[in-house]
Amino acid sequence: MSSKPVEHLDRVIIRFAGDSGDGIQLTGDRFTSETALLGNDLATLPDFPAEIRAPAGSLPGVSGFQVHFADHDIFTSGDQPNVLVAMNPAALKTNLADVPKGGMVIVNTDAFNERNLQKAGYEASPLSDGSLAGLHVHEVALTSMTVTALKGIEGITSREAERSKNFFALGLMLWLYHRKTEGTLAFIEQKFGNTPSIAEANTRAFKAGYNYGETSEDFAVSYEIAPAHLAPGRYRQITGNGAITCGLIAASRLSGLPLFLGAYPITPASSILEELARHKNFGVTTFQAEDEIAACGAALGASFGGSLGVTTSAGPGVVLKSEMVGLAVMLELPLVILDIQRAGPSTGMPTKPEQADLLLVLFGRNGESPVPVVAASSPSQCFHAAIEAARIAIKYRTPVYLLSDASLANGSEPWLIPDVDALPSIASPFATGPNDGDLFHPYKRDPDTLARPWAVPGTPGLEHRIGGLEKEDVTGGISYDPDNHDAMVRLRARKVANIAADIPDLEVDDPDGGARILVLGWGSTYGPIGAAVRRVRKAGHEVASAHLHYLNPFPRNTGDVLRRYDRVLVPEMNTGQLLKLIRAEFLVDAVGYNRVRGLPFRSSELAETITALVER
Amino acid sequence: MSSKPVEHLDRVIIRFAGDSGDGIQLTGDRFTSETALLGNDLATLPDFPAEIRAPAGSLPGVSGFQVHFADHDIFTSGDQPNVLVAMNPAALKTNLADVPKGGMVIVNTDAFNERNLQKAGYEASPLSDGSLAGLHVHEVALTSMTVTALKGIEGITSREAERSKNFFALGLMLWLYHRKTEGTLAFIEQKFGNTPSIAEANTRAFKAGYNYGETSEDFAVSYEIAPAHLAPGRYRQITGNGAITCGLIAASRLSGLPLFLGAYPITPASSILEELARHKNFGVTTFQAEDEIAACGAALGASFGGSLGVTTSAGPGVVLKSEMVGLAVMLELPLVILDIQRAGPSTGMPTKPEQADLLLVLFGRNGESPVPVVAASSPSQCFHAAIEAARIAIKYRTPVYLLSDASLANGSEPWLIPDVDALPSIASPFATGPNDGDLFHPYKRDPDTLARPWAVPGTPGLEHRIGGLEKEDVTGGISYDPDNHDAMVRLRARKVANIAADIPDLEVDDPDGGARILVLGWGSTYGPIGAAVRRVRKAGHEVASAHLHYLNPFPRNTGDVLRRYDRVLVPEMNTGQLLKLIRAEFLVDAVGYNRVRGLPFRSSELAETITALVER
Amino acid sequence: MSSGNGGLIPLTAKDFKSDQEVRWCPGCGDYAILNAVQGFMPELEIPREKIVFVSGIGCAARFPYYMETYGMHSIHGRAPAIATGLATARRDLSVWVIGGDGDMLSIGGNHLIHTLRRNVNLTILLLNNEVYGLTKGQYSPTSERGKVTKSTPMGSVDQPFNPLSVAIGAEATFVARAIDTDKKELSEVLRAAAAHRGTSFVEVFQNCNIYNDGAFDFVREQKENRIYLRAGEPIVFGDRGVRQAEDGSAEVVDASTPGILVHDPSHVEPSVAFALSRLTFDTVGATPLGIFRSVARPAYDEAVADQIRLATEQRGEGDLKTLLHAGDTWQID
Amino acid sequence: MSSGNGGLIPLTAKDFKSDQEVRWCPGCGDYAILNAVQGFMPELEIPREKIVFVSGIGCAARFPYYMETYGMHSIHGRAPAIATGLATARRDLSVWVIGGDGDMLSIGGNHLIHTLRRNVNLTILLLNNEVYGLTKGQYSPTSERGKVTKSTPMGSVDQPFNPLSVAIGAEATFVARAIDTDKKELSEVLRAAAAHRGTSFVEVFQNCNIYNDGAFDFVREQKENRIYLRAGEPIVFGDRGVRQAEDGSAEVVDASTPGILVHDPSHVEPSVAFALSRLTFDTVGATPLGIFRSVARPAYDEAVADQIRLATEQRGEGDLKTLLHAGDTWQID
Ligand SMILES: Cc1ncc(C[n+]2csc(CCOP(=O)(O)OP(=O)(O)O)c2C)c(N)n1
Ligand SMILES: Cc1ncc(C[n+]2csc(CCOP(=O)(O)OP(=O)(O)O)c2C)c(N)n1
Ligand code: SF4
Ligand code: SF4
Ligand SMILES: [Mg+2]
Ligand SMILES: [Mg+2]
Repeated sequence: MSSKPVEHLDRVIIRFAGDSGDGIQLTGDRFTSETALLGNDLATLPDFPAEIRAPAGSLPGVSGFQVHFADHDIFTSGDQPNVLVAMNPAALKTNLADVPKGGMVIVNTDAFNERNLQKAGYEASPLSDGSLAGLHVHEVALTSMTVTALKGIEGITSREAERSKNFFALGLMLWLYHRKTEGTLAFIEQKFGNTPSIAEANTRAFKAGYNYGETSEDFAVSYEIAPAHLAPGRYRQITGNGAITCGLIAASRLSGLPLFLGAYPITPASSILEELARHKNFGVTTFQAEDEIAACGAALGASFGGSLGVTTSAGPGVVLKSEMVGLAVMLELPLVILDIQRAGPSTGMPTKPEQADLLLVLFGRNGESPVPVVAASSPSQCFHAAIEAARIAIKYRTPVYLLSDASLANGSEPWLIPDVDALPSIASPFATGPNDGDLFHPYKRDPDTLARPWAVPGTPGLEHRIGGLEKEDVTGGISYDPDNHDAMVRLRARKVANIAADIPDLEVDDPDGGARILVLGWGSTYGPIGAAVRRVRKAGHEVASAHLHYLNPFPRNTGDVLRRYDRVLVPEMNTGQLLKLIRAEFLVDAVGYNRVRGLPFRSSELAETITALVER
Repeated sequence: MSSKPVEHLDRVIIRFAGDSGDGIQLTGDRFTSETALLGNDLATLPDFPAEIRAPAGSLPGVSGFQVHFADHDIFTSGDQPNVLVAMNPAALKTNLADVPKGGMVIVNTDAFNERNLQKAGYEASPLSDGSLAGLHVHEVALTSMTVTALKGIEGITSREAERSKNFFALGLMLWLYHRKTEGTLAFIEQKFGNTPSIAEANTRAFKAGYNYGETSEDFAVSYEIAPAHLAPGRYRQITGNGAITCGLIAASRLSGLPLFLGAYPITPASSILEELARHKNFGVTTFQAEDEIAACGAALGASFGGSLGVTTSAGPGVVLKSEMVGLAVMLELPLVILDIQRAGPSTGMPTKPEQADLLLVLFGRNGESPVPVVAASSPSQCFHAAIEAARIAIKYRTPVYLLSDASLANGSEPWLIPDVDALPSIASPFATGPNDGDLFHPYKRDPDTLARPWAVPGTPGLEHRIGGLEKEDVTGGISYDPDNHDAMVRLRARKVANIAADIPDLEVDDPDGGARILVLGWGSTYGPIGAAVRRVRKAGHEVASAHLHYLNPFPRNTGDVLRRYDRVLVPEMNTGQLLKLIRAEFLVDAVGYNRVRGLPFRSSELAETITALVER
Repeated sequence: MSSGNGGLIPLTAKDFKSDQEVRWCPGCGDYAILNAVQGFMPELEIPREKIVFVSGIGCAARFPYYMETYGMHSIHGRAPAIATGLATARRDLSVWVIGGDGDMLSIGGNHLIHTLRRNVNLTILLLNNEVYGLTKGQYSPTSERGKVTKSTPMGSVDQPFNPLSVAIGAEATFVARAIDTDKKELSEVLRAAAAHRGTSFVEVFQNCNIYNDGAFDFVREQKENRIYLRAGEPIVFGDRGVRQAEDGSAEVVDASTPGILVHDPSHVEPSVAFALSRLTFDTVGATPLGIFRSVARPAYDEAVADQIRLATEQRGEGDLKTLLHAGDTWQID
Repeated sequence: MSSGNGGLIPLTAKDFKSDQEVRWCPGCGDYAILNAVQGFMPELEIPREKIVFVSGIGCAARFPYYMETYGMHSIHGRAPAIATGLATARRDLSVWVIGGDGDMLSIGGNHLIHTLRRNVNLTILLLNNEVYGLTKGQYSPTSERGKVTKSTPMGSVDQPFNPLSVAIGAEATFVARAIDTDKKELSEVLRAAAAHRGTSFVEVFQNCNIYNDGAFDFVREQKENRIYLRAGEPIVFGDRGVRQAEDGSAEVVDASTPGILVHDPSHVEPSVAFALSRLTFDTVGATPLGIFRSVARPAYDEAVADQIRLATEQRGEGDLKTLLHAGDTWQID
């Protein structure tokens, strides 16, 4: 394709950064799509500013998108970008520190005017004051070249023309990394087809960027990254929230229960509501409630009526649902509560990921109120996590928390689309008649699952009343009997504990079987831990790793696994919540690796910590 | 006083039981007052029915009141009553199983008619079918003797006359245990003085009961219980909620901060609101809010304005406050949240005690949100616990949870009234000026306490804005900086952890210093554990005990104490919440003794468990 | 547990009595309401299994236990939210929400007003006793100013809500009032409320003889102060009548005064209904009973179902495989 | 951080600008409102340290950061509750609550209506943009029916609240409306709101140019549709006027029609104010601006303070020792 020399790389991390108005997310998305089509493995992480539209050119207004792609399977969106595309001074300023020495920086020189420099807090231009020493800097007049390329398109003002500069940048980057262009051209047509002048503008800018790479002397080489050896099959890119949406709809189909989502918007969970609202033809009902309590209550009401009731939120909203979840514990009805964790406490840093709601979902209710907890580990794994949460909720008639976080929610990766027919079916056995001679006892349990019968309104003869007061065993009548209460507290706990028999054992990755150190993770640290462990092994050390997808109950072999190692390291984006649980439960002197920075771990740092432990 | 033989006893447990309309609580209260005046040590436990007025004569309508008094210091209201006064068949039925063989039962024979027997579910009268074999039964025609005694009082119907029967019973019981009558006569005068006919009726019934004891051949002996050797001083009886009320007002006085209570009624916390509302002349503001969120929010708003903001509730309401408490963590303002625990989960058994909200108050918020937790151990100790919670909240500018429970709230015991002048003063240093040259930084901390300055509106020059978003260290500005967040999460944790240096060490009661077993408790199990340990020691065993009044942070010597013993037993009215914490924190293989019956422990049972451990 | 009947055999009030012993205080107004509701139920001609009572917490909220239908005694204040989910997901059910003034106007006020504006197909019975019964006698958001209760020993200082004004201000489509012991009128109101598509809001004056005895004596006992509203008829009671005053308010005048209002609950514009809601003990010592407002507006559940139907018509019933394969996909072999 | 001035030197709008960079989207209506509020503040003649702005969460709720006063950016929906505690405990302060339609009418609806009935001394500014701005464009409880947003791709199906009707239904004593860009009227409304003892409720039509641009164009841009309410004056606008219709509603008629309403916001009976609140884009394509209702009723904080004063007068200032020794006591030596 290109006449210039080609270098082969095994992996690249690119970060696009610019003003929120610069179309950075779209640029990143398109680059990612073209990359996926080439069969690279990849992972992405968008980084939105907290403000809707912070002042143009300001530091808080910077939007970022990082994509990591490789010729082998990868775990994370990468620690440090090899390439930074900075659309303005503010984007350069906020991202530069992350670029390692020797990295490439592409800057839009047109944006480096006095005003923008000042807004970014630069006294002198970093392009000329030596700030970029040690980096491969490409100065590109992105804006003006775009404007030039668009000359003559009817009905396009020069301001509008400037807006196409992200397509120029995209074209350039696609050229640089040997990606194809057809997909993007089709995309422009589809997305902007309604306004032909804009479509034309973006197409021209895009091509101009691509051609600029080919012709400019500034770019002497281009790069190729071979496809990864991924499992065969059909792939798509998917974000965590997208995968949850698919998983919930799948669970609805697999169980035959209509899906009812009660939600109140909150970052970073809102897109699940928004996405599900687009799938009404799956019989999905989305209810945007007045608050989180009502959202959860409506979902529980729908469950009472025989739906798969689901409610989504993030920390501050999950807290509000707690009393209702407590009711669900008492009612023993299915309910899935999604917590897309973000940095806290309180409002915290709403767009940033964290893993600090684990103890909340386990213990945030009054009384002894056991609830199973499932945690997703990667964007695509969210699909199975959602099905699994629903399966447990339905089978055991219990609320179930599903934990994800802001990095999974918005991050994306290729997903080997599962065969629909191979998905497990979920039995949802509604009670249809009496269960004790002529009588119906709403709390007479299935001896295996300990689940109570789910008799939905509309079923003749099974009329019954349930509520939040303590129930008499079997009959479900109100009971203040001391021994009954003690027994019921234990029964509810046992029902949840027994689920351990119905989930897979904890898998240990210990290739040579000789490791003395185990790294135990949960949730979105899956990627960074995997990458870190790979690094440590590459350096010749043995280390084992295991990842918990079930936080309550733990898989049955958890204690055995932990006790097999001399030392257990628990990396968490909190101050040690899983750590506390396993210390209490298994009395293992595990240690934590805790960074609460509102960012995924850097696997390099984590690798150092592991190495230090291994070498000790 | 009496001409009959007198037996000396060291302790007695009496349970009064009857219909909710029978005035049982009043009878119990009066008996207790007379007993307190004689200098016995005592402890009481009322047991209200869950319904306001269940149908007269029904089992759910039974109201009970147990009083334990002795010639020595005692810990609990007692396991099993030596004497049961049963005003009707339902009262007999629900309480009989608790009376040990050889116990005394006094029944109101007039109430044992067909209808009442049926309501209580008796097929035959228990008075005649041998059900009471092995007990000392006194059949007393309480109602008819009362009616007879009241003949001739003008304006009293026979129904009204019947209502005085509780005073007859009271008189009889006071005679039986050699109590005085003057106090009660004065009480009747004061309470019913407005309706002279009622006062007259109650007085006559009371005297008739007393005289009946003296004259009736059925009562051959009466009993004397010598005064206990209590610390000298002036005493009063006090319930836990009464003591909290006094403690909060005291804290307000000691700190000079006006008390602002935001509350929403809920059993068993309501009486704190009701009691504080009667003390407006202490400058107390009580705000009955629309819900618990508003109650907590208003208290926090008042704290922002320089009040001592307090909010009270029980489990279901405490859960609702969680998000607001999270905000208080971020704002670093004083706030006291009272959780009068009751049996859960969900609505549970609202009138019954439990200790199952410990993990809720520690972890029930999103993100890393550390909050100190203080727990009261006996009704009178609630006074100091309340002052202590307020002291910590004010000094460290933090929300503090204070845990009590339904048994402490309503239970009462004699209280050695503290000398007001000897109470600690609480400094409440409002910021008055800039703290960095001309500048004021709302998050620049006191280097010792790590508390931030508390600058209340109205202070010129210190205008500032605070909120729930993550703050920049020192300045308090909004910050999304990753390292700042990590640092702030740790700072907030350290601030709370450091309080350990400002609370007393955990005291161990190990009289001979040779125990191998430690019993570690918290909250209202103080009494039952104390009684059980005494029993075990009486039987010749050595056992140590310690009681935690601070659950976060733990006293500094906690780990040392725990590690000193071979075995640690943690009795809790939950499934092992403190147990989990100490296992996680100190990696001690402690074991739990867990009864979740909605009732205080029986110290006899607990003693057996301890003995089994000691003898192993 | 008796069995359902599939709607074949006519039901009687007795069929709606559950086996639970009723546990309100003797003399409580709730008994009369329970009685009226159980008496009315057979008229619905809906089988018991299709009827659900949802409540929060409070004395009134114990109601579901006593009804031989499906029922949920949920948590304080949240019944309207739970019922919204149930009624939206299950349009074949007859869903009733029942609770006290604390439950629905204090902690649950927000769910109530949102339910009303959404117009979910529910019937809400607010048993107003102007006090917190279950927690033993604190003042409530409907207690009159100056009310001395356990929590307000010197009298309450806040203005109470007028439940009907709140409902009308919140876009309610059906608003009515009845008295616990007035079985005939209460039954009529229940009839109309049940027939109304959307959220029906019914305030029932309920005497709590333990903590707030006599709160409604001015109309409960003094029947001459009852202003019965009858569609199409002039609003008169005894020798008095209600007229639209010049300022838009409703006023009580001599029945012979010209211009007496003719009642029209179906009037879409809510201002008259609002004006009528202001006639209370405080303002005129009398108060209207019956249906203040009953207007047609699409019910939420209906509209939601319509969108699902429309989406399915337009795009075909969702296919899971297609969903999973949406967007750019690529094959790796 | 500039220092307070103790109220000695006259303040200017600039004195109320904090050092925080304002971070709304360019073109957002919130800028104009901030500007008007900062411009009005000096008129209060209250030193900055005595002024507090309390908000929840949302774009509008960032307001306190930009005011050089005391301020709290609290949690979603709860600002009225927090402000109630503050204003009750500190009667010397001027407390302002500010937030969006989602914040105050969705999650915070209950606190809002209870605050209004209590009549705590607060000024509440509801910046209504009929959408959730901060969470990027979902519909809100004030969005019109059929609204297509991120969360309602087929259009919303629920009836919106009319904020003023909700407020009047909830016993509000001061109710007004203004437009973000109409600085003069907004300032006048602020003036009256600040002067009112009790809770003042002000709805401000605020354009969200990102997610709901043009929502109020019918009065914001088409000025002829503004019905300015002026106490004591007939309610006319251009050649149209507002008349009390026979059914108690307000109707728009030719200005020359007899019986045009003369505006009286101090009228205690709320029915006219309610009828006026029903004039909106939906009903008449025009809408009233200014003060709908402003009536005197004791403020909650005042009444609370009175009880404390009275209790102290009657029983003397509380003595801790006496308190602890209350009831039966006995001596053990
Ligand atoms: C979250 C929560 N807060 C408080 C309570 C305590 N509570 C139960 S019922 C009730 C109010 C009862 O009043 P109302 O709703 O008027 O019903 P009534 O008893 O008068 O019929 C309260 C405050 C509770 N159960 N849950
Ligand atoms: C408990 C909780 N739930 C949800 C959110 C997310 N959230 C923040 S602001 C907002 C609504 C914003 O809309 P509005 O109040 O109208 O303010 P605007 O941004 O339009 O000014 C929501 C849903 C939150 N911060 N906290
Ligand atoms: S307390 Fe009042 S409302 Fe409750 S059951 Fe008794 S009389 Fe009825
Ligand atoms: S999203 Fe809308 S309301 Fe929010 S700042 Fe932007 S324009 Fe203003
Ligand atoms: Mg009530
Ligand atoms: Mg808004």
